[in-house]
Amino acid sequence: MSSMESVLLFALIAVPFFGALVMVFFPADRHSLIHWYTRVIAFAGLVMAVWLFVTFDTDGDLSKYTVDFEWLPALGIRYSLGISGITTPLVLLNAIIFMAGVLVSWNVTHRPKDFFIWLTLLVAGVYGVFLATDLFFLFFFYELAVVPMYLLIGVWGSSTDFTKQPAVEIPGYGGGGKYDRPKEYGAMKLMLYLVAGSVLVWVAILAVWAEARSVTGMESFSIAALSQVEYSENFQRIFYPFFMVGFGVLAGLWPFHTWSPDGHVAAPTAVSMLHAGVLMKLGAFGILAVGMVILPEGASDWAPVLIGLGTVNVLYGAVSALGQRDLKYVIGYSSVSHMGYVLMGLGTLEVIGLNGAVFQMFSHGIMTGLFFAMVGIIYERTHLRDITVLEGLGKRMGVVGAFLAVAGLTSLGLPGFSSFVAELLVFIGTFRTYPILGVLAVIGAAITAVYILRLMAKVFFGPISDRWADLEDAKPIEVAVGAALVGILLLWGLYPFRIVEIIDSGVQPLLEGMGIA
Amino acid sequence: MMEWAWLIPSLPAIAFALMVVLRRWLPNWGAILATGSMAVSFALFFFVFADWFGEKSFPGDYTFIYSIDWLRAGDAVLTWGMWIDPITLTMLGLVTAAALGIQVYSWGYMAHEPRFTWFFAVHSLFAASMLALVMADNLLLLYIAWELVGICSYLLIGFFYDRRSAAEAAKKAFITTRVGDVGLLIGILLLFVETGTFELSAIFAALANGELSEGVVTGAALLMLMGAIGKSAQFPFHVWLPDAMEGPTPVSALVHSATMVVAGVFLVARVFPFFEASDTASLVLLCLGAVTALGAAAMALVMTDIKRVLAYSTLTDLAFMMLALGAGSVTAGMFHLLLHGFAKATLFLGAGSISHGSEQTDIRQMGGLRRRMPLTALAFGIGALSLGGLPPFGGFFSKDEVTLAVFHGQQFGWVFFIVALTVGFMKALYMGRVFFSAFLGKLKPENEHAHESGPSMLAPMLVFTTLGAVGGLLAFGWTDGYGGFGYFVFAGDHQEGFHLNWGIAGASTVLAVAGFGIAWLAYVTGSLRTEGIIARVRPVHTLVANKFYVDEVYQWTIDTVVLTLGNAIAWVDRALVNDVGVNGPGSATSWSGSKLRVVQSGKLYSYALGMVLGFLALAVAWWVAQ
Amino acid sequence: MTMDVRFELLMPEFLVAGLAFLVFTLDFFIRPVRKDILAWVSAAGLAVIIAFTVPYLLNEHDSLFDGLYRVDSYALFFKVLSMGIGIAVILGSLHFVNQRLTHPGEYYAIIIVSVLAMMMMAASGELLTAYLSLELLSFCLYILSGFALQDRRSNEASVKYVLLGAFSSGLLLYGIVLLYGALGTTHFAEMATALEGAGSVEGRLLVGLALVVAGLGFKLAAVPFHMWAPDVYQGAPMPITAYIAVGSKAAAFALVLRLFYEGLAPAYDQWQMLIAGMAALTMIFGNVVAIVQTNVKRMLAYSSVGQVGFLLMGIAALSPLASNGLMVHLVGYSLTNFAVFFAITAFYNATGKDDIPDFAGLAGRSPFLAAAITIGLFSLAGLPFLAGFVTKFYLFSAAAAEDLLWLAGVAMFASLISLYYYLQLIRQMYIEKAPEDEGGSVAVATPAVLTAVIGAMALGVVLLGVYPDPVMAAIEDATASLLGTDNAWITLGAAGQ
Amino acid sequence: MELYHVELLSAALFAIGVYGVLARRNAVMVLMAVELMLNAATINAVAYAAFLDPGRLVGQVITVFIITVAAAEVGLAMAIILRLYRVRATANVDEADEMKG
Repeated sequence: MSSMESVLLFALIAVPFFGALVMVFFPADRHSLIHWYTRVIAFAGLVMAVWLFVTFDTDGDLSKYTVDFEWLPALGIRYSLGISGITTPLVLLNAIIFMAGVLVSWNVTHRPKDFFIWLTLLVAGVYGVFLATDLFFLFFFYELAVVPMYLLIGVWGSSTDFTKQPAVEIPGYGGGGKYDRPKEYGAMKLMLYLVAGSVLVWVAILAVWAEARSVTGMESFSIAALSQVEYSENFQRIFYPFFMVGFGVLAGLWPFHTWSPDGHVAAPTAVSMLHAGVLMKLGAFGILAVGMVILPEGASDWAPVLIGLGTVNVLYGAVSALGQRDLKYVIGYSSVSHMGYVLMGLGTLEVIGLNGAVFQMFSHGIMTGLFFAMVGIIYERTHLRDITVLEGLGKRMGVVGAFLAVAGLTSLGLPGFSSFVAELLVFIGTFRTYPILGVLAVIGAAITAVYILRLMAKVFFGPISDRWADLEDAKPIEVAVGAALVGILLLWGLYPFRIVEIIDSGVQPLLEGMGIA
Repeated sequence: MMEWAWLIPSLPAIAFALMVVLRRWLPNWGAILATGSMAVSFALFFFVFADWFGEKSFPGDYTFIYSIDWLRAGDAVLTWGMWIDPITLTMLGLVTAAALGIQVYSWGYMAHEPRFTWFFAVHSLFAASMLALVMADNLLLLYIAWELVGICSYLLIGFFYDRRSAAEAAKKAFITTRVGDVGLLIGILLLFVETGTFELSAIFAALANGELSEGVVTGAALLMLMGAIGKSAQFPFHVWLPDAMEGPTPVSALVHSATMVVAGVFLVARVFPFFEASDTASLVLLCLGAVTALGAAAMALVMTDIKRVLAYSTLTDLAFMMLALGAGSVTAGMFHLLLHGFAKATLFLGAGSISHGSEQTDIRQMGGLRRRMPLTALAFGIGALSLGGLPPFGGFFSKDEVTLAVFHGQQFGWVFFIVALTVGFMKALYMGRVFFSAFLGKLKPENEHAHESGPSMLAPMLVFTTLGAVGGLLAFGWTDGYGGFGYFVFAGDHQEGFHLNWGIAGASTVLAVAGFGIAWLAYVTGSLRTEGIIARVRPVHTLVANKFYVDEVYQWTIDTVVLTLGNAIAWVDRALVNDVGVNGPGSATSWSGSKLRVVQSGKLYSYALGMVLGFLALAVAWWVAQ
Repeated sequence: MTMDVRFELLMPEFLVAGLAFLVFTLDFFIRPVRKDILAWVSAAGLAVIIAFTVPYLLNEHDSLFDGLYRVDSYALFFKVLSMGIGIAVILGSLHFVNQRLTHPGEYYAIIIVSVLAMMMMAASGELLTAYLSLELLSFCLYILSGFALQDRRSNEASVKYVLLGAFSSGLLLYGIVLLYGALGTTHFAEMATALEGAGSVEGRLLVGLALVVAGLGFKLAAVPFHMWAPDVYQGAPMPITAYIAVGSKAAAFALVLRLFYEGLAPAYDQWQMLIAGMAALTMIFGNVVAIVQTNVKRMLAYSSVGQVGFLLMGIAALSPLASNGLMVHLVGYSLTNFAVFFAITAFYNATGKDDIPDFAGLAGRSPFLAAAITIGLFSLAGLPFLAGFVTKFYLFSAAAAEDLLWLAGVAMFASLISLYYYLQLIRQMYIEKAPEDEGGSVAVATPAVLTAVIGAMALGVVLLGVYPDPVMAAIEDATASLLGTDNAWITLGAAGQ
Repeated sequence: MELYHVELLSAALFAIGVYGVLARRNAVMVLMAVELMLNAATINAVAYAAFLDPGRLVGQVITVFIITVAAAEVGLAMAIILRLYRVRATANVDEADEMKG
């Protein structure tokens, strides 16, 4: 806690956490106060994250960024935080999405106090996972980030019901299914699924801890310390999958992905943004920064499986997105598909691939945030998400359409936007290790183009019906959010040098630590 | 000067950015901004050109390369840079000129569009990316620009987005080319994995040193060819181009005839060493060219919408260029590319002028328009004759170059030679058909009100007409240091001057004349009854008129295969993965709960019994344990 | 045998007993309307005794009557815990008693007596003493569970409880006697030595141990000896339900922990798997059956059966860490259950309802109660910033450290299941709308005292969750005194070190 | 007379008691069965004291305590059973099964 930097790390978690606690004592009916208060919290986080990112020194030592207290000596648990080239961009991502999410939530009028308390707690948890360097607290914050989801979705979410209105069949727009998904279902499934994943993680953590304890007699949950221990090949082979699948669940790893579309669809806009944008990254981050770091041999043994499943994610998610009727489901499945690229990048265990994976986490976070923000606006205006019904909105909602188009083009890997660079790096990594899967991944990107353009052509192009006569385009605040996110996508798309430099400075030592590269 | 060449694409890009950001505040100034930046770029081109000539020795080749780091990750260093060689310069000239002219034209043509500024914005972005594409010094940057022109074309085709047909056409165009791009990207990545770089120079060096295996070379060439035929709408990816005519005519003129669609040809020319090195690749190239040329020419003969006829003629000419490249002559290919660019721009602007002046797009509704719009008629006529390959117009020379190249081609030269001649004849025929039926004959009453277009539209049209007409002169060496197109643009070391093979030239001229003659008889004098001919070859005609049913096949594939698959997977995800795999365990748990609770009967003795059994179980287990 | 007994060390017990009699007698002199005074006296008295005991017995290590009765930090820890539990129950039941019960004097006094019994269970170092104090506790609870005289269910509960209790005490006693026969002693320490000599466990001893486990299993409500628990929990007056769920369990574990760690440690490899299996069975059964419950008390009954499964891991693992884990989880469990039960009691006092659907829209009607219940349930499910997270993590780590990772895994999935039914209740409170009819939407009034108790418990849950260190210090001290410096078997038994 | 004779006796007694608890419906009968179990224990205790460690009085002490506790238990249980009878007009424990599942 000596240096200014470590104070910053501490504050990154403390500000939202205690901010949320303070909010408990606010009068529940002072809506504008609550909104502004949350915005201030989010902005503070944003400022700190940006400062961390800008002042990040790629070849300086990171020891000045450390918080370290003894917390529970009996088990060797310490409250210790730190950053790396990998976490810094993700922290920034979290800050950005939180800010954006709070801003687009201007229309939350149903019990806003509770809503923002839970949301802010969630964000504190996410910061915690990225910053914690002690497995106990990483797990601790991981759970904290998951728990508020249930109420956020259950109370403020929205259900999908296609059992009533039949699909308006339009040639070339099949759009299937008469199904309904109550929000409670989505919330419960998401909660149980993620906690189930965390159980696997927990098992693995305890196994590693106990093994290290019996091998070296050391009682510590510090990732760094645990990664020094020599675990037997067999042990690694057994327990790495626990990390891989446990964290993978949150990363939407096929076939443990189904919570994600349901959850995202049911969730209110800001929560979808945070969840698809940041929380799913926690999973991938966990696989990388915990699983691979602590059990490198296990990681390399299981890498083919991981990259294979990642490929399945890409194709399966993209193809399922083709068959969706609900605007949000399309995007939900697209994030399943895009997380596939992240998992593939991780699976390459190769420097460029890992760079790509981390960069993809960042840019997919921004992109999907933009997506959900815009879809949220559409839903808020039209109270519809049924692709077969929506048509020609571009006439009325040009700006929203433009932003959605940008998000779409980003997701289909259009050069100029950051996802292209990220996916390119993943492709390179994959081509170097498993060329065939690389080919499949590229094909997946093409399928993405199909469903994205289908969506755009149907929802925004074409003649507009009279029922949308008085639709209102994006409000200034929404335009600001959209523009900011687009700006970021463009910035890193056109000049990725700096951010990739930072990521690389985190990835290379990690690989060296694993004894690869 | 050359190190400043990056300004050429940058200026329009900046113009685009400004227009998008400030579109509210600059209603029509946007157009001025766009055209202004284009003009500057056009001017810059000449400086660069001159500078380049200063560096070049004669005879010989010279390439200027300049690049900066763009991204470093691990061992990979990706760069952005410029590559200025004759091919680049040719394209730069064509693109800047065409873009500038057509923007001026659009001032008049698009004047009444509500989204005037947006049009010019996208137009500038297109120009920028197209210029970047031709200047790229590495495959990655080339791919980036490649995708950007694609998206611009998407936006421009979908300019009238509230027309369902336009929306569909735009989607079709993008997705079709995207399929090709998959190949291109895979090819590029393949080369990266093999050579560790995207730099053209390094890759060519590796190729020259034989570091690349036979398979890799052929594979890379074919994959990149896939991208090329996607963008240049060659069979089997040709379906999108005719639909792309949904866009505003200036767009068709610039994007879908003069510049973007030739990007494929340009790509092949750019990576020509690969096609030189692989006979398989060049044979495939030849075959595709031949098939496309014949098929497209046939369709051009039966189409009635003027823009569609022109679209199919574009396909034919692109196929022509491909033939030339396949036969191993970059010179011929690029020369035809250049002259076709001018001629086709003329024709499209003419067509635009027609529909602008007389709201007619179907050639059967036209006729005698020369009385109302003489200048348009003149321009269109010269364009048609030039493209039909009648001397002394430019098209003749380029067509002759191509035919000659094909004749000398290494593989099955004579087969493709015959194809080339046939296609040459058909070109003349449909060009004649369009021109005669549109401008000659007697004026229809409904076209009485038709009027000539304004100067801003005529001026560029006439400029292109002139260029197309006299462009043939470029073939000859006038100044020392130039020595003809063959000494300017060439592949490897076979640079040669222009020489006419009188036999071939004569033959193709005769065919061209024949073509125009037949067209005259059919559409002016009417002494040749087309209905009769059609009636005789009815099935063939229907087949061709329905575009060989290729679209239907694709549509069917998309509707039944792709979407069905999508719905199927979506269903599987719901019903199996979700309802069984996910909900299953949950419901199983609560089911077992509901079964287990029965144990709790509420009766005292059953509880006691439970305890006794528990005790026995413990004791037995214990006893067994030891 | 030396007989210089330091009776003064029994001062706390004497004081508690005295307090019980004081309340009995005061009851005669207080007008029915002022009976609250009794509660205050009892609570205050216990508080004073705590304040007296802690400094008085700190660092006292002695075993009275030749090891029958222990005075050490372990006992001290549980004495304080028991008295604390007593205070909580007394204050928590204040309004319930006023509204729904008669004879408050006896009620409070009996609670105090049971507290005394709990203190003795933690201290006894010999089977018969343990048995007696256990019976004393049981008697009190039999009476208390039937205290709602006019309530059929309360009566049914007490009948089942007393009869099954007697039955189980029969089993336990027979077991004790068999042990005595097999080992020739009933002192824990001597049993250990004898066991060490015995090597393998022959019939008499085996049956004896099985019976003892069965008898104590009844008190712990471990499957399959748990069956009384749901009915008694549901039938008994609500504060008593809380008391049984927390108090008797804590005391029973205090006894079991000492018995197994001091007396049975040498036979570790014999019973570890049995206890582990019982633990697994208990946590699975309890949580699975809890899913289908519709009555809150019954659901919590099953959930606490599940919790017993977790606690048994602490016995099975048999290591210093494990005993720490068990105790800290016990503390967290007590705080949490009190928070939940008293919140439900408040709801019941106001509405007279205790079925899960009745809680619909509680968040609107009483944010405080809803929040308290949520905190409690989340803590029981082991979610972060709450006691449950830390204590479970500790306990499971201990198990993992002793090659019982599989058991820890089972426990984690069990708590995953528990999360499901806890969320059902939370869903009712936060997501569902309050019923329109019979004034379902009126606010639920909570008396100040109850609010204070609930608040204190919830606060404790959070504090233990974020800063367990002080409690851990006391617990580690207790463990140290339990294992002693020369307890070789634990270190022998503890695998992997 | 050997020790195992006595043990058999008490075991039999204990078994009978258990059987009684399981088989009897009347609360009082159940209670008596429990008493049998306790007595079985006492017999054992005395026997062990006599046979195994004559020197010490543990067995006898246990016996005395058991008798006392048993008495108390009976008293308490009877009281509660009385309540049962008051509330439901029956001493049949099987009819007290409102709560189950």
